Amino acid sequence: MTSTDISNQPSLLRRLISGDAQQKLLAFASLVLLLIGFSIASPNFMQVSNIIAILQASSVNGVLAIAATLVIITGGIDLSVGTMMTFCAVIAGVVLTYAGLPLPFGILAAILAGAFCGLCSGTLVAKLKIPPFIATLGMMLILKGLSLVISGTRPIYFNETAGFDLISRGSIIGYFFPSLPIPNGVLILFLVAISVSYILSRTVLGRYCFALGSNEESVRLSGVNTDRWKMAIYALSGAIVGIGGLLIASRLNSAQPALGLGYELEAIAAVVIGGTSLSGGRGTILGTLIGALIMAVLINGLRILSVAQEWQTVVTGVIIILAVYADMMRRRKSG
Amino acid sequence: MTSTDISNQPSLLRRLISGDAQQKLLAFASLVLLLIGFSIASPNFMQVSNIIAILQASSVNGVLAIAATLVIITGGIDLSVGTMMTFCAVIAGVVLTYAGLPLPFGILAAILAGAFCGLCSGTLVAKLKIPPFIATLGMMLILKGLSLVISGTRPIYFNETAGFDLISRGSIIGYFFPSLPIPNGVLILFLVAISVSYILSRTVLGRYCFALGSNEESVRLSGVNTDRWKMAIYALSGAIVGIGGLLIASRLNSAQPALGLGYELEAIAAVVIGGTSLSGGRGTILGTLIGALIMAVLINGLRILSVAQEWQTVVTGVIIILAVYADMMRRRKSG
Amino acid sequence: MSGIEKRFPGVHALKNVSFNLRAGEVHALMGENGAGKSTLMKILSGVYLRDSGVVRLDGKEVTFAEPKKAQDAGVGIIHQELSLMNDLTAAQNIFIGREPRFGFGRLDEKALNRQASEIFASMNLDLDPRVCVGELSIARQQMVEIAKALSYRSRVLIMDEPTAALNDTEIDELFVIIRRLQKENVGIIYISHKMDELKRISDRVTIMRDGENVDTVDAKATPVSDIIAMMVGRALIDSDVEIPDTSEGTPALEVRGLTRGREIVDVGFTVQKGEILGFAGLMGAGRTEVARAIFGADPRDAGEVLVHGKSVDIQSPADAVASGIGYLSEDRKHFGLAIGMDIRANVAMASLENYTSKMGKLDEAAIGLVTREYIDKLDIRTPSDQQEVRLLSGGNQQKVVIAKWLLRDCEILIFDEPTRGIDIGAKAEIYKLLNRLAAQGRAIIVISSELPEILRVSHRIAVMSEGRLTGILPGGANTTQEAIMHLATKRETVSESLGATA
Amino acid sequence: DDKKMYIPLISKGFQHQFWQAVKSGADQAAEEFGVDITFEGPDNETMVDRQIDMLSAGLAKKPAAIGFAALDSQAAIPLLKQAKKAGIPIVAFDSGVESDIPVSTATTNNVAAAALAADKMSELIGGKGKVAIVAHDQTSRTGIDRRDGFMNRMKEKHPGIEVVSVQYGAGDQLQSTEISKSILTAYPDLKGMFGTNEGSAIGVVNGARESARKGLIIIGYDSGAAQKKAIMDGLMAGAITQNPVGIGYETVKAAVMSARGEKVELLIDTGFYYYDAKTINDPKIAAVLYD
Ligand SMILES: Nc1ncnc2c1ncn2[C@@H]1O[C@H](COP(=O)(O)OP(=O)(O)OP(=O)(O)O)[C@@H](O)[C@H]1O
Ligand SMILES: Nc1ncnc2c1ncn2[C@@H]1O[C@H](COP(=O)(O)OP(=O)(O)OP(=O)(O)O)[C@@H](O)[C@H]1O
Ligand SMILES: [Mg+2]
Ligand SMILES: [Mg+2]
Repeated sequence: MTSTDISNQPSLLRRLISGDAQQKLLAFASLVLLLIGFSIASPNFMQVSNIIAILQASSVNGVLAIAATLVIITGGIDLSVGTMMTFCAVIAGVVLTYAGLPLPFGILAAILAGAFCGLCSGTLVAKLKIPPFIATLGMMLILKGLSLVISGTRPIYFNETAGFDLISRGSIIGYFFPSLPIPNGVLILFLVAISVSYILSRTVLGRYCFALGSNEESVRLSGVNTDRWKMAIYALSGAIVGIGGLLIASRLNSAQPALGLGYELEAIAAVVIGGTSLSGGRGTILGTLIGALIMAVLINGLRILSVAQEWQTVVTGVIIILAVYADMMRRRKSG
Repeated sequence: MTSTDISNQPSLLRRLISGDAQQKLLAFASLVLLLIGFSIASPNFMQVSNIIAILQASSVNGVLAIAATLVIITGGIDLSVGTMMTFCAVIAGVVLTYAGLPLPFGILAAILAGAFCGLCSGTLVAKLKIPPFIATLGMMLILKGLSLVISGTRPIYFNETAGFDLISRGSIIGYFFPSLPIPNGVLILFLVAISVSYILSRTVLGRYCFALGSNEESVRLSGVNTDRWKMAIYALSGAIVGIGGLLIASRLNSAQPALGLGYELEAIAAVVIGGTSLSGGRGTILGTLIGALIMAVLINGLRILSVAQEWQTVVTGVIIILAVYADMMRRRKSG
Repeated sequence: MSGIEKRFPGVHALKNVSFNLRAGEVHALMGENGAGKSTLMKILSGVYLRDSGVVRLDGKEVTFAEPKKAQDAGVGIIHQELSLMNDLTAAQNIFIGREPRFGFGRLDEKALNRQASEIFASMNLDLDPRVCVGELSIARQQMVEIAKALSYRSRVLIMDEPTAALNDTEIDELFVIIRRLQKENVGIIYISHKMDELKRISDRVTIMRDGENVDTVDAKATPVSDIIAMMVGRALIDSDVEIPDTSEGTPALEVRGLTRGREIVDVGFTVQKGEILGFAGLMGAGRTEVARAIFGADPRDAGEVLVHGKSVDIQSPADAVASGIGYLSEDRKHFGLAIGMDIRANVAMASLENYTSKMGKLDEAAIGLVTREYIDKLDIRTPSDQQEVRLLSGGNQQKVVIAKWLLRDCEILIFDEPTRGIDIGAKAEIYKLLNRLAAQGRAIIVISSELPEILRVSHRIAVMSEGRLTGILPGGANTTQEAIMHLATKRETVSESLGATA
Repeated sequence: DDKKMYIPLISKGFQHQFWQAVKSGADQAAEEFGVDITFEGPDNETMVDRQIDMLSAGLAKKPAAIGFAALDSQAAIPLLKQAKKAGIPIVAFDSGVESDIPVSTATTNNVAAAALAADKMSELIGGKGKVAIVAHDQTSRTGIDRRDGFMNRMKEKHPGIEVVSVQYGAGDQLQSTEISKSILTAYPDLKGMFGTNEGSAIGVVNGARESARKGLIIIGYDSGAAQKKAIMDGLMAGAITQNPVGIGYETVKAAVMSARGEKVELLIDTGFYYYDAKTINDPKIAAVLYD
């Protein structure tokens, strides 16, 4: 490193403090701030059972937000996560309840269905060059309609499949540590987060994810088959949505074909609150996770305080803006 | 043009054919295609009364889409148009029904309320540098909540204000040409479209709108007060949303405080189908208008054909993708 | 300006720099890549705030908090990196913020286009003011940028590498404009890495190195070699081309009948193993288009590409790279770099499969290692291999792109304006590198708008004009600039035989 | 007259099981009377203008009669007048239209039904304590009627009971689940909860189960497989059921009759029942429950 001279040393130190580590620390700080605020405001807030409830409430949105993060880092956007989740749940229902196959098939089917839907969106975006907003808007409508068609506009119950509801509601952790009854849904959220985090930071797929969002044309001109990678990323994102579909189906012990619309905005909001840029090229899963938790804490806290629902909405809007503003300020300061 | 010599002539000719004129002609063509298709499929489609119903159905979405177009051209996005529309309608209700002021005050109040909300979003985006997605998502929630708060979670009826329902439902054109009972709502849509078109192509505001979306930093480096202009554009967009609020209130003869969520995606879809790029810098009002009409025709046509509702959703998704794909193909061919 | 200090995170960009400019003088600012030239000028023009130091204009101390303030005070700048609004027309770009108006904010588009036309005419530039800037070639965009700066009628005009993208003809035009401004008593700060321009245009030269100023000397009286020595800190010895004997060689790349619309008309040529084929031509001659068409970046109407005698079907850059062809684009910001990512990621971008395990895991350690190797080899000035590329100076960014393709190690390499914005010392290094690559048996195409460069590196020289190949000349001392210019301005098709022998 | 009579039903919703049950009743009648029907409704009960668009598309098809469940009765009046002028009879269903245009209205008295739920709640929790409502909508007619019917009855007849929280989950099961859990956290001494439609009721059951709250008295509304199972399993004390199939059937029947120029009753009260584990298999009740 001949070109690194003495003047760089403070910068290395500063990078350590002001870099990613600090960023996440601070996003985390605004989450902690919320937690402290609500704890003071209501004695009922800081109970183990309520914290677990918050974690569980964030599990579906968190998984969807992680899926959306992948697509957003490539510079795209995914409006279909909500109805795709429903579609995957319905597919699981068809496989398990209608066809009566055993549990693993249902799990596989949901994840594959998601991957396939993601691949479709990815093909529309990469091959047909349809803007991601439109491609996923179209997919959102198509999947909404197909969920209704396939399910016969009826919820599909999983009463026949023993153990299906344990996917989200059971607690492996609680089995081993009875004082910590963290539901599997939350465990799955964290496992998904860790895996995707690893993929993003350590694998080729992750590298291309960032590179595509940063400057797709330069990646293409580097001889990379950008279309194929983009499709792969969308498919991976879809598979994660499939996991989200399993989580919600397990929690409701049924596939509700009408559900899902509006979940996409919530997922994207979590992503952006977590510091991922909608213009692509930047983002972290840890941020997204914190974003999803901030939203879950906020809504739970306001409900526990029995704030009138119309005011809950107003306060949520204000706090989302404030959270992102705080993040902006900090980043501008740290360069 | 002293500097234009022979070498540019082919390019000029190409511009004329492959440029804006052709683009709009072709987007229009896919609208006409839909019209012809539905006319053949059902004799009930091509009735004057149904065409007017389509126009009227597109009037609110059209106005919202025009408002969204302005923001999108600057490179932003506006998720708040739907609930902002409702908020403006509620404000009109408060002024007219609760305060009992005469009609012009209500109209003014709705438009000013919209402009003010737009200014708020604009300030968040321009001054506090909050990403438009988050700023307008926050505004969407805040305005949704405030609409419920201000109205007391009840619809406000305009029964006391004579003539309020004529804003959208009356027909000035029909008064002069009884065979052409085009409702005022449609007239207003077209007037708004023409005015905004003029503003975009002929005024400084429009110029900066495109310039900001094209390269904001370079506009700023050229010594333009980009913040102020951006705020002005958001405010104008808000004022147009205010007009949308009047239209829907007049059409329903009431301000429905819970309405509005989900309208933003439809408006943005119309904008994108109309060929405006979500990355900013490009876009036309004529395109947006055609986009809104395509969506209205599509939904109306499918209903007239008595397509089952779940399939309507699927077909709408497919056709949105196809319409944008056709547009892409054409553009890629023509340059 | 005196005692100017500026620090960025990790970089002490300016250390106690002083600089003065007289009215009506052309003052050249020279220095290696990353010496701090652009940074100094950005401070003068209000883009950056200085950490300390004094700026005086007409003896009065000034601080420009924003570009607008500097403009109002009469300081104009042409930035090194293009900063135009691609969706707006040329005229709209030039007058952004100062549009002629009718009142009520209505624009007078006619006046706008007329005034832009006048400026273009005064620059002897043939350009329709109504063309969208995004559709123009990079050279023309640069001309628009210059027109924009001229339109401000500044008293101090900063030109940060205005000729990096320009061809000799445009450079001549620019110099005419500079002379005229000089007569109008405008002070001009001129940054360039082209040494010949220094002598032609400047009155005094200030040399910077590593964020400090070395000296200010008289341009005419000081030998170029002295200036280079001051810049680089040592003397540079440049050698002539040695043309290897490739008559026996095997053709590595053969292109036949390449055609696309009016941009490329029936272009055919051959590059041997171990040969450097230079491509000369005027701006817009279609050299870049040819390279992109071969590389699969753009579709083509007709034509065949043969690699090592075998016809290959190249539909995309991925195919081209798989066939052993690499292409370094002339527009690094748009096509060469992911500027938001770090140096490592960019250097490895074309070669990731070599650093990936079967499971798709990246070998970060190995990537870091080779990146640091190239940082050393190409002398890229950066605090670390994980610095974001957008924070590097222009020239160092260019070196990152070069490193990317060197790492990829293609048999056939197309370099489009490889030394754009690169300082003289590094240029010499790159020439050596090209020679070394050729000696290793690679086939190399170098597209350059600098005739001296073409003459310096090429074993043979292909010349293009208006999308056609108008001739192929031998390299070395036998060919003159005049011979190339003759072919570059030729308008009819080259004969079949010429194409065949090529 | 070889062409079948065509009757569009413009409903308040489409995807929810309640509306699907209405649709099945309508389909049944359509088959019986040999008419064509379509059944359409907006995504949620706030989309008043979407419903107006549906109504106007329905009118364009020149139907014999129209069935209409108004989200906001005033908003639709101009179109209803247009229908009247064209001689197309309108049959209102689910909730009334404040106008004399509809020739008939087939509806449930939601206020009375919710009041019955309040009485049952009071009975089950012993006349005093805290209860909460998870409602499906804050502004729609049915949402308001059921909430107010329940609350007003408590105020009037059961002064010992305090309604401590009303929150709205849009009929979305997941959202209603989260809401219920929050309410249970906020009021550890809560005795009972009322869910005002199927999705809300299931949400309350889910929430209570996930919070592991035993002994909470839950009263639901409408039916559906999950709700029936919750009642059978003892998770839910009981629920109010309307007669959605009957609503759909009566609507089409009245529409057909008035299109033929026959006289129809102005108000068809399709009735409601309270059912619990004991009465769920009662044939009279089983007939109006849907899966
Ligand atoms: N915004 C920034 N943040 C961090 N470092 C920067 C920034 N801008 C410039 N630098 C660093 O400051 C140094 C001086 O850069 P500058 O652009 O002034 O060089 P230059 O002399 O213009 O070089 P070139 O000839 O390559 O254009 C470089 O090391 C560069 O990496
Ligand atoms: N007069 C012109 N008007 C508009 N566009 C032009 C003109 N001249 C050239 N162009 C554009 O530039 C393209 C050719 O430029 P290209 O960059 O390929 O040439 P080049 O020989 O590489 O020159 P450069 O030195 O600019 O790199 C043309 O196909 C055309 O699109
Ligand atoms: Mg520079
Ligand atoms: Mg070129």
